[in-house]
Amino acid sequence: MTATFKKSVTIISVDKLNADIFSMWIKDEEIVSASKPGQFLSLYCKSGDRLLPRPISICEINKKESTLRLVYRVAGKGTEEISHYKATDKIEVMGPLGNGFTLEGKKAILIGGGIGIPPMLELAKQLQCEKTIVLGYRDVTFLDQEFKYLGQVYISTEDGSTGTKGNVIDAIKANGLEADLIYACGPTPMLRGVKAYATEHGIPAQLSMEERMACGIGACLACVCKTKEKDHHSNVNNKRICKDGPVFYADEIEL
Amino acid sequence: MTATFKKSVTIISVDKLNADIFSMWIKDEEIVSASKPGQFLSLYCKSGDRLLPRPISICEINKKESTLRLVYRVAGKGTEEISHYKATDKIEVMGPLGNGFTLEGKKAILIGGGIGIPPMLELAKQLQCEKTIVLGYRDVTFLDQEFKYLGQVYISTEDGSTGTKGNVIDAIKANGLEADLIYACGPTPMLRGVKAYATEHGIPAQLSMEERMACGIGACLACVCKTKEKDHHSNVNNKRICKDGPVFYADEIEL
Amino acid sequence: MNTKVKIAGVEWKNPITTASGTFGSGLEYSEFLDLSNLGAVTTKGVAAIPWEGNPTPRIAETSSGMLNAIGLQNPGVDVFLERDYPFLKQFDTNIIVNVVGKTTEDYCKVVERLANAQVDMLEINISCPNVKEGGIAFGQNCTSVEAITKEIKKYAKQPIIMKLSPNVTDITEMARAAEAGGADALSLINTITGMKIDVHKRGFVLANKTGGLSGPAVKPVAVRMVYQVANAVNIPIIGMGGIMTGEDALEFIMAGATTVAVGTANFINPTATMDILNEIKDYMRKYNINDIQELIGCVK
Amino acid sequence: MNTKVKIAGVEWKNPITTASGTFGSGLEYSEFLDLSNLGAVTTKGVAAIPWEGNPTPRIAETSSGMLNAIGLQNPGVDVFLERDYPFLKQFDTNIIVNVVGKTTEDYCKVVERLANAQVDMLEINISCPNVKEGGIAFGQNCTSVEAITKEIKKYAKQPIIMKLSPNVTDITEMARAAEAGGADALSLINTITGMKIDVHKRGFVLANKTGGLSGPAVKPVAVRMVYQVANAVNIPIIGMGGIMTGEDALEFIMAGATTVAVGTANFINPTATMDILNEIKDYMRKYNINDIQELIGCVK
Ligand SMILES: Cc1cc2nc3c(=O)[nH]c(=O)nc-3n(C[C@H](O)[C@H](O)[C@H](O)COP(=O)(O)OP(=O)(O)OC[C@H]3O[C@@H](n4cnc5c(N)ncnc54)[C@H](O)[C@@H]3O)c2cc1C
Ligand SMILES: Cc1cc2nc3c(=O)[nH]c(=O)nc-3n(C[C@H](O)[C@H](O)[C@H](O)COP(=O)(O)OP(=O)(O)OC[C@H]3O[C@@H](n4cnc5c(N)ncnc54)[C@H](O)[C@@H]3O)c2cc1C
Ligand SMILES: Cc1cc2nc3c(=O)[nH]c(=O)nc-3n(C[C@H](O)[C@H](O)[C@H](O)COP(=O)(O)O)c2cc1C
Ligand SMILES: Cc1cc2nc3c(=O)[nH]c(=O)nc-3n(C[C@H](O)[C@H](O)[C@H](O)COP(=O)(O)O)c2cc1C
Ligand code: FES
Ligand code: FES
Repeated sequence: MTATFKKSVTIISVDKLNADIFSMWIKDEEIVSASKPGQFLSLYCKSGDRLLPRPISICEINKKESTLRLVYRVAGKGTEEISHYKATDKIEVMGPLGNGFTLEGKKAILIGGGIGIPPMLELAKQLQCEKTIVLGYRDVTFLDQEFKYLGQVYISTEDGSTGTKGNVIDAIKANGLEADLIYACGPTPMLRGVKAYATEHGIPAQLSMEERMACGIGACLACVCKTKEKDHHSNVNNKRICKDGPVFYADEIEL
Repeated sequence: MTATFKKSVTIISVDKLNADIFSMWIKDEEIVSASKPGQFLSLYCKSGDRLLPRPISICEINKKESTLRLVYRVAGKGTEEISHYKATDKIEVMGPLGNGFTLEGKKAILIGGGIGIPPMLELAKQLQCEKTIVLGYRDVTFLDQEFKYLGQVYISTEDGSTGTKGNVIDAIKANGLEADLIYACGPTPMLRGVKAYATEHGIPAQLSMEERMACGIGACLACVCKTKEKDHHSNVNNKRICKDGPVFYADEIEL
Repeated sequence: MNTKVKIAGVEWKNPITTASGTFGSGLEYSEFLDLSNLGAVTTKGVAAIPWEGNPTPRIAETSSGMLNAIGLQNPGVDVFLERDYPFLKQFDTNIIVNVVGKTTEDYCKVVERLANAQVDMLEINISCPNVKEGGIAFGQNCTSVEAITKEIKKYAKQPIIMKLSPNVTDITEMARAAEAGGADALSLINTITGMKIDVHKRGFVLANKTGGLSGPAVKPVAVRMVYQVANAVNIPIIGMGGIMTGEDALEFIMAGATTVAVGTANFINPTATMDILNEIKDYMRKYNINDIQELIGCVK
Repeated sequence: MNTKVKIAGVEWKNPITTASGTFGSGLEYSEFLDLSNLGAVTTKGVAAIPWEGNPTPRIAETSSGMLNAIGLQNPGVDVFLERDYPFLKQFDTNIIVNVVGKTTEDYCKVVERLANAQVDMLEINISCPNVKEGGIAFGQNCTSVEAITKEIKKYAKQPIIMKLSPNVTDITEMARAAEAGGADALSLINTITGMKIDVHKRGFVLANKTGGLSGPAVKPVAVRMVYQVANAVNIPIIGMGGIMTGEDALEFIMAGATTVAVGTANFINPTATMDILNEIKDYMRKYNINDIQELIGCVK
């Protein structure tokens, strides 16, 4: 059992990466020392009308400095509020939450799509095997420069402005990439594509899933996904993304 | 008809006067140039769960600098929130609201009780007649030093720590104060006492009243007080404190 | 881009009106906006004779909402016709008079007095939770909803909008009863009965003990009821309850409301109605909607 | 200072329990607090057989509230007895099992299975708005409330708490029906049915279309209902709906609740129950209240 903390932490910096993507570093020894790639934090808003947490993946962990990076897109009012925070402000968070990625494989492809890209950064840093990184964007890229030192980076954009025109699978095919393991995080249609690709090639894939959350710790059953087998906890074909995930093997879940 | 503005204004400073009393200066040319003593502003909270305005009296007006002072007590969550604001922050306000005091009389007593003291400061500054100032506190005093240059100041405290032990009427009696007009703002029991005193002595009194408000401009009928005569607007014995007041002659209203 | 809608035979230039009781008769808000830019102005409840309303405190703040127990203070229909009606006639907008009473006869008296005025629609408030007699008592029972609607229709020269109470087990039953009684349109929701206790004073915050809950807190309940009713009757709906933004208004329209009313939001922002209208237009522009009609009831 | 209370013959060390469905069976929250410090743990709804629940999205955020349509996913009473019950027995607290079913027989089956377990109270959920059959269907009609209560009482060895739905015209009628059927206590309120529309996707946010509204948004409605019911029946009440702070809990207690349940607040603050308990104790200290009993129903 990993320790989970609910507390107010200090913001070290907030930077705008592009029109609607922000990068925030926070500092907290307890949370940082318990964190691993693929886990996430629940962020709480200050505006009293917004009760529920905003789950945001851990993008980078700096154990030495006890700092942790979150990269988030302004998707609605909560992330909009959080984008206005400044260094030295406090933010209420809970975490680390979820299981995180299992570090395994000899030759891995790391696939990030859109706002699913941030968690791949810490994974790429910690994963000690041969790795190829595939990043999918709609148009404008972000974080891609930071992956450069961690492996060979391939990019796909929907509008073709950078890299392969199309999606991440198009980029994999176009570049003839091969692997014995896939790690992926991104929108559901992308994960569906990755699962199909992995099944077709007989490669195991770890997929990081998304769903609306309330408790973030497995109690409320808001965030379930369908599983192939009856789940031990639920006794039905449902797993909790916040607690049993967010990372699942592709063959465990229905997509 | 005075102009009323609803806008976001800049905070110049927030200072703590004592344990729970704060003084805030804001800057806005339009609002300041329209403001007079006895009027108030509606302050809006940033926390999205607190919808209603917090009415706060105008304590000082600096037309030259286009600045305006509000002195407020932390009474609940809204004023607590506002007490944390800092210089350069913005605050959403509406005003100036209400009728304000009518400047008249030759020899006036200005009576402020507790958090009813702030509006008496600008009144004392603008009122060009002979004036005596009576300030009533529970225990710790505030703003009293600032009245010193504007008239003779008498203080009452409930615990007797400063001035006359008792209430403002006790102070008036103890010091044998006389006047041809009374201006007063404070809690309802105090206003009731002032009204009784004024009636007994046949002196007109302008009383500034308080009630919970929603619209602040006379539309919702939340903030009424009972009147002796049928009111022209309501066609019943009710006047709106936000629009027809907050200042009433003592003999107009039932207390 | 068309924002015109027709509701119960009356054309509005846009789907925005004011929720009764939150806008007076428009006078105070006319300092902040041109009333001619509203689809309609809905007045505070008007009774046959002046009403004093409830003692104060009449309002309390709650999380994302407020309770009110104004108790329908109003100057009576005569003062309304002498003073407020001529004021409103100056503007190029529809006038909807909200009608209140303690007995069916009371309602009918007001409706009769307004029959020859150039008032465009009448909204019958059978759902006020803050008065002892009348109000909600009529609105929580199918039989009485149908009966009072029928009776009022006998006197009314204008289209009749029955304003429904959310304090019921099944809002569709009340809606069907109003339709059966001959209602031309429905307004929903009025406020939900609530209470706030001051734990320090150990007493009720409101002098009336209970009050009506309004504001964003009630929006999910209001949208649900509008959706249910839109799928249960064939008369049009004015949707309301917590509308603060254009997106909020669109939720009601997509759920099936033909027009919407803005209430509590006026207190927070006196130009809320205009801001909401502009946000709706922005939305239509963004998604290439030429006619707002396309959005009415589009979510099934 | 005494915070002990007795409700339906069961002594609680303090008046705080968890609202069903917001605390699982306590396992996840036991990382954050010692369950022995709660007056009682109320479990997620337990059915005779495992339930899958509704498709996702199951929740939506609303102003100062949330909608949920979990649909009573649960592993069934057998797994409950094998796994969750022994876990809960480790703690020095009361266990309240929330019971759900699609038919009266379903409810009775669960109640019968639990009769010999050391479960302290049973809370019968006849008010879930998020399932097609059972749930709320039983809770919106006096006759069926009384009938199901009577039937369940035949099988129950523990005190029976009937959990009432706020989606009714008159909550006191339902309360009286439950009392007439033999209920030992009442829980109120369950969630209020609501809806949220995503105007950009032009669809419902919840897969189930409607969901149950909980959180501070509903507190004024919940306090009002607790007050009304406390003045209508002679059985004790567990009050809930939007309790986030000690003062919120005290509103319910002063309105007439003997104990209170904390729901949505757990999601925002996993130690909410303990913080609320401490705030109640602070209040009692500040105002020199020696026994919490003095506060129950003290506002009339
Ligand atoms: C495990 C996990 C990890 C995530 N990691 C990241 C990340 O690293 N960077 C990033 O930008 N985004 C991430 N997301 C998505 C992010 O949580 C949402 O974009 C965010 O919650 C939207 O909040 P909002 O207030 O801006 O939007 P609003 O629409 O105002 O939110 C309303 C409610 O819906 C919830 N919600 C809305 N969209 C989503 C969504 N896509 N997933 C889950 N809940 C949602 C919100 O949390 C909130 O409760 C992650 C989601 C999950 C589940
Ligand atoms: C015309 C007028 C002038 C005022 N001038 C001042 C002033 O100069 N300095 C000052 O400290 N206070 C003043 N007050 C009182 C001040 O408005 C309240 O103390 C304040 O609104 C409390 O807000 P809160 O959020 O802290 O309390 P909460 O209890 O959280 O407020 C809840 C709601 O009740 C309302 N409310 C609570 N107490 C009062 C009250 N006494 N009067 C009116 N509404 C209330 C709030 O506005 C809010 O809508 C004035 C009130 C009025 C009507
Ligand atoms: C202060 C106040 C006064 C109200 N007075 C009336 C009224 O006179 N007649 C009526 O039918 N509804 C009245 N209502 C109800 C509103 O018209 C509206 O139905 C309700 O407030 C929900 O909308 P909102 O959340 O946008 O305010 C009043 C509401 C408030 C807040
Ligand atoms: C996610 C969620 C799940 C719930 N599940 C149940 C349930 O299984 N049985 C039940 O009786 N009530 C259930 N409820 C209702 C709560 O127990 C409670 O009555 C309601 O949420 C009001 O309290 P609150 O505002 O403190 O959350 C659930 C509520 C939520 C938010
Ligand atoms: S968010 Fe509650 S179980 Fe996942
Ligand atoms: S606050 Fe609306 S009339 Fe005074």
